[in-house]
Amino acid sequence: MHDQRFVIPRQELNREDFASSVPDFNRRSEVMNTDMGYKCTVTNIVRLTRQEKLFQIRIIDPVERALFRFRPGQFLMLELPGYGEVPISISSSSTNHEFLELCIRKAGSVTTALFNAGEGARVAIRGPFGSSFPMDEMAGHNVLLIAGGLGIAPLRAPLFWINEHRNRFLDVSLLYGAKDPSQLLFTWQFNEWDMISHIGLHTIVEHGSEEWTGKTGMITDLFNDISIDPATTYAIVCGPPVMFKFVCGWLDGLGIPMNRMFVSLERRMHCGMGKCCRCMVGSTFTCIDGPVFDYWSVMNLKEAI
Amino acid sequence: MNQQGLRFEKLKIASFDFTCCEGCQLQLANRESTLADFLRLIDIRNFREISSEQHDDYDIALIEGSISRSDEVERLLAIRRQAKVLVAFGTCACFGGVNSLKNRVSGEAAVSEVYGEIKVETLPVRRISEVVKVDLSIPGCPVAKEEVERIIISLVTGSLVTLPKYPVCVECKAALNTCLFELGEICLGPITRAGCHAVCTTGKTPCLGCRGPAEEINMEAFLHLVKERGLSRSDLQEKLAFYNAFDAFTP
Amino acid sequence: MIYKIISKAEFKRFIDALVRSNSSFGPRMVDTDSRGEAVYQFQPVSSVDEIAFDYTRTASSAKHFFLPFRQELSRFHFHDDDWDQKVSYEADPVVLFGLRACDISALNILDDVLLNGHFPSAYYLAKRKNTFVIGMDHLPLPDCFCKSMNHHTVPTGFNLFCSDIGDEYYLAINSSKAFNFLREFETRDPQYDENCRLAERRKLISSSFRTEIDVTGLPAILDIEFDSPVWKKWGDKCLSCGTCAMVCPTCYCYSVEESFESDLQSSSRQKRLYSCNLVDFAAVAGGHNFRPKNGDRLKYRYYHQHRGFAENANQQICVGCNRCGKACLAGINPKDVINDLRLEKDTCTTSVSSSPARS
Amino acid sequence: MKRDYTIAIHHLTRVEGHANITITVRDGQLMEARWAVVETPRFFEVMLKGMSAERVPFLTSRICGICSISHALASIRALERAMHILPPAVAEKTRLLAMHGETLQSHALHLFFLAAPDFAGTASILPLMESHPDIVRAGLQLKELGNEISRVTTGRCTHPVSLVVGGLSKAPDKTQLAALQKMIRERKPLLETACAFFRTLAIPDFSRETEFISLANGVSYPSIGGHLVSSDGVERDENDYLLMTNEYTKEFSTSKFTRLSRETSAAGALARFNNSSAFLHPEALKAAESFGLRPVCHNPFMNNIAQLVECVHILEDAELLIDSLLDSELTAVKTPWNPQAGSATGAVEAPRGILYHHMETDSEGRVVRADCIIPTTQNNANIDLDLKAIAEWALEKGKNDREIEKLCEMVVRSYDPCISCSVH
Ligand SMILES: Cc1cc2nc3c(=O)[nH]c(=O)nc-3n(C[C@H](O)[C@H](O)[C@H](O)COP(=O)(O)OP(=O)(O)OC[C@H]3O[C@@H](n4cnc5c(N)ncnc54)[C@H](O)[C@@H]3O)c2cc1C
Ligand code: SF4
Ligand code: SF4
Ligand code: SF4
Repeated sequence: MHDQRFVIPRQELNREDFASSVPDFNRRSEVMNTDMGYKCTVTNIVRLTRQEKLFQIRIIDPVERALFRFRPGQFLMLELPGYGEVPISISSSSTNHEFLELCIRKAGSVTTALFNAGEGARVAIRGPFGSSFPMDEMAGHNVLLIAGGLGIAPLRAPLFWINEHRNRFLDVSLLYGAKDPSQLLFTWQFNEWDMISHIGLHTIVEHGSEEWTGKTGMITDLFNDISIDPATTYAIVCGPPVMFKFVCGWLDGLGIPMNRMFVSLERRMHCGMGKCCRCMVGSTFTCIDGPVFDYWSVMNLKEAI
Repeated sequence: MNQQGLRFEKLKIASFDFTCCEGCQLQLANRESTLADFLRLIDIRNFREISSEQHDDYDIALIEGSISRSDEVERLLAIRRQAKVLVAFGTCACFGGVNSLKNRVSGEAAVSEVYGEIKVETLPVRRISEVVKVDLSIPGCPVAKEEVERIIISLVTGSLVTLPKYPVCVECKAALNTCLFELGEICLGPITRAGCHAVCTTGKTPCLGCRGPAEEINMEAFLHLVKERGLSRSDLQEKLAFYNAFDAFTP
Repeated sequence: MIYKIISKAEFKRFIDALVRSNSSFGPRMVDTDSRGEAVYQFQPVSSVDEIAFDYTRTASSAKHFFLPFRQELSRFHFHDDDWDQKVSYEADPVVLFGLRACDISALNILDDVLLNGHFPSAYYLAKRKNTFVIGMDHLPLPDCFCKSMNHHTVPTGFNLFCSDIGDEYYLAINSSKAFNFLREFETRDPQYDENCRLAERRKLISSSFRTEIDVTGLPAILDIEFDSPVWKKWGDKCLSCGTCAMVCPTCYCYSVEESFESDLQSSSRQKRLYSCNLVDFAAVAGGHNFRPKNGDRLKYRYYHQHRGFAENANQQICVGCNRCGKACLAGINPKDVINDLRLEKDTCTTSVSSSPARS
Repeated sequence: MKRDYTIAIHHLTRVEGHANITITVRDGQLMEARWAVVETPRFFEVMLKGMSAERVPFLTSRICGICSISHALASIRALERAMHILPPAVAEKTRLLAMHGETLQSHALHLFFLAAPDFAGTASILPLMESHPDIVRAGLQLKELGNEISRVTTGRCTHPVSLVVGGLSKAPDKTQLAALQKMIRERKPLLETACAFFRTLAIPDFSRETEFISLANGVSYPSIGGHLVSSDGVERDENDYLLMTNEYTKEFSTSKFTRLSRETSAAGALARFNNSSAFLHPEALKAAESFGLRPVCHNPFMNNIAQLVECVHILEDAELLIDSLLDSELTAVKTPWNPQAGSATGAVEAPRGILYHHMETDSEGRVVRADCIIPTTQNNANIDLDLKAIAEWALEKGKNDREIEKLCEMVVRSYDPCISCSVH
């Protein structure tokens, strides 16, 4: 007794349904970038260490490429079709609209597959997602960047920014620690910047090697090498969770206000949009409220560090 | 096979059965709709049940069944020497399975019960990992072909092989089943690893734990709940012992 | 909103016509539990006779009609050294009959979370737009506490809502589709008498609640009680089985999995409803688990339900149906956990700032 | 041509379980032909002791990965008879349908995966996928259909979940049943393809007289329960299974042997056909006729054809069974029961022949004593003698050692032996 009069018609979605969505997200053919990534080609791969590679990727579609903008500190969801998706910080300059660089550590399923992929492979990106470092607010101040291990990856974008706008900042130093010399990333570039733009680079490794002439010890051992004026300094700290506690505690002790220290957190993520809830820290989403937080917010977040 | 600049090699696979019903091997021939594709992923080097061709240059050995005779121990050791990846395939291989129920009596008693005077060799039933190192476990009585397929694809494409860490209840609820505890029965779903699509509870029979314990189970809370609901202790014990998968947790 | 009165017999004819002409779901009895109580679920129905009009509460919510337990988000097709991605937001029209006020509230909450933020979910919207929701009021069960959550009535979020006023239903019509369908049936405008009966019915419902939870200031209490021993106490009982989240009308956390098809010619990205109680919810690569203990995870679910997160403007998202409490084998339920927390809070405030005893 | 040789086949391939064949020829004369089962015994009778009746079918189904439904149903039938439980009629029908599914699946597996390569001269089905894609597809789709029948009726194709003492734990879903019926109708023509293919194969013209044992019920083709009958005219009650089997052990084999009126006897599709062909569906009889298969046939190779004929019967019968289930109320599918002491036999026609489970329960419904006699056990002695006979027959025909080896393997496979099952 199927009666045509009572059949509910199918309703398609249309653009107006998403009037509230932010303009960052450009819809192609009625499908959102949040669901369908921009297709990219892996244009170059540089092996940095045994575990890390730098992937240069380029958005294929020129319109999408032109639309894609990000701020230092943001991340994207990188998809290797067939394998899955992982959140990765953007490590290249935010003023570079030609390609993106991602520094990726082989950590598990998707990243291992990425490691096996070669130049020319096609990946997809969704995003950019998340909060960023307040570069404009920092302008006119000293900036102290502190990175441990892979923590350098999210710091490279703000470093590019600073380098490109060097005269807007006062003293800039980078303290960078790694397990051993072979694991230091991007040192060639920082040395360059050190010489050209006077970004003070201080490196340290936990275990030296025969060729290593630099310092050995923990990142905290570098603190004596620099002088800090707490009144005019902003700090960015990135590294393994244990590092936050020591470093931020020390900066706090020096009198740097907590809302001038920034950290970048990592959690498990499946959406990047505050929907899957995997990245919750206390009652905050790492993906939309973070990954960049000022230390004051993190201090108040249970479970954060 | 080529994809995205990634080269996939066929897996050189061999399948061997020990003390068991061979039901797990048989699953390899199930899911007929994707069977042709599945067979393209693997190069069967040795699989007595379906092929007369036998070679000894396999990389992956699927071991079905538990170990209960000395000739089996030797066969298994030889396989271990050859295999790059040794897979405990099915509940008997992973935990001993129903065969372990025999261990309740001595070997001699068992033999005389079934064979009378005739001498037949039998050892206490052991799981594969008690004899050789196991690289990968695929539990299930029988194994779920869908899961096996997914794992084989992962091995071919080089993705990580994982089993669900959570218990059967998750899948059972997704099937909208009425919880068997509500029907007055003891179900091992809350402590058993998911991945079977809650096939037993969907058929309204209690989970007997063929897939073994889920990750970090709360056995104490489980025992408490069985007691709280006044359910039979001997029933609980019979269920926990059924596949020998909870021996590490049994009080 | 347009209000109409319809006789029960005529209403059944209307539902029958609707149900027969569309893919439809409604409450059906699926089992009788060991206490002799009927167990209901939303199941496919093909005629009005199959619907249990007098049902109490379905064991599982209607959430999965909008957020399936497993859903394909997109599919990749490989060819040569390239691929194409396909995303589709299609949903088939469905009639969903018999939702309770709190169930519809839950949908409104999901709308808030999934449609109003920066990243609206088109998958959800497609389902929501294509689902014809018919609500039905009912007298609360002994363990319902939706009144405490203020979700025992619902002003919006449905196509049609019917209140039982004796021999007739008082209909609230909230969509032109529903209005047009009803044109074919005998209805009339409510009179004074029927309005009174509706008011009485509401009063009756409102006064029938036997479970109450004091949720005033709960978000703040939860923030303060982050390290409370209450979490360990209940966490020790928790089986980390995820049942509570699966049956809950508002739990929406998920996981994404991707896998190749056997022919390696395509792959599928799928979303699966997950639960924050599951052991690896917050585990990251390398094995670190940000919430290693049962109590940490249980707490998180209570935070989400009773404190709310930014996506939902820090509002509570629990609607008070107590499905989770009913389904939990370990006997963990919102009422007991929250009361425990309050107690904890009370004892601690009295010890911190005990006011002088009055004489 | 070699006149002195020994054929020693260690762990015969394309059969379920482990067994060896030894043929010794001296001066062109057969000295010895032996069928030795070397499967590891599992001692199910021991495992069953003390198990609650409720759990028994879940244990017995694990005796065999191919015919788990038969094992579950044999033990259920034994327990139901021992404790005087009458399952509802709809449950009985569903069980019968489940048996059909299993038999179809098992026959298709045997015919296409295990036996066909012999006739086609390949080592496995894999080369056939290239050379005979249509046949392989037909085989796979029939096997899938068998599995699907089992899944819809019992919840899973291997190791059923909803077959329980008293009936079914859950009724099959009518929507799924209807879909299943559609699938059966669509796939029925595949059997014609299969028959056409098997008609092209050369079946050795060998026979050896033997006694065929099967179940019979006087009204339909046998499946679950009935009388025990033999082609030599023996007839016994189900509970008197021991008189039918007369199990004995042999030093060289972990599987036992049986005998009845003669030295050996046979069970299986050919036995059922020989004893009950009158009850086959006309379509099935037509198929039999097209192969010249008529009772009583003593060519063991024709067991393959009898299986094919049974497949035709099964699909016709399954369609009717589903019709009747769709017309029935599927709500009460389990009779409530109380445990009691008792003992009885449950016999069913498993794909490979008659299967007996005998169970003795105590007042709590726990198994006190169990005995399971498997079809392959009943065929062992027959296989042993067939090996001798065919080796002699082949020597007479002047076949060489390679040919003899192949014929010996083929004759064993024709029985579709299920060895791990027989050494349970
Ligand atoms: C905001 C953010 C920025 C990041 N930036 C970088 C970067 O620039 N370079 C880099 O190498 N790594 C970065 N990571 C970590 C990186 O996402 C994980 O190493 C990666 O997800 C591991 O995935 P896998 O599939 O290889 O591992 P598996 O263990 O197989 O992980 C499976 C899934 O779990 C989740 N997951 C597991 N571990 C993590 C983790 N540590 N963080 C988040 N999700 C996880 C992911 O969803 C992943 O797909 C970042 C993480 C976040 C949250
Ligand atoms: S029936 Fe078993 S698996 Fe399902 S919810 Fe209940 S306890 Fe969990
Ligand atoms: S948390 Fe529990 S009571 Fe609240 S809405 Fe979810 S299931 Fe209902
Ligand atoms: S609270 Fe209850 S239902 Fe939820 S995960 Fe814990 S035991 Fe399971």
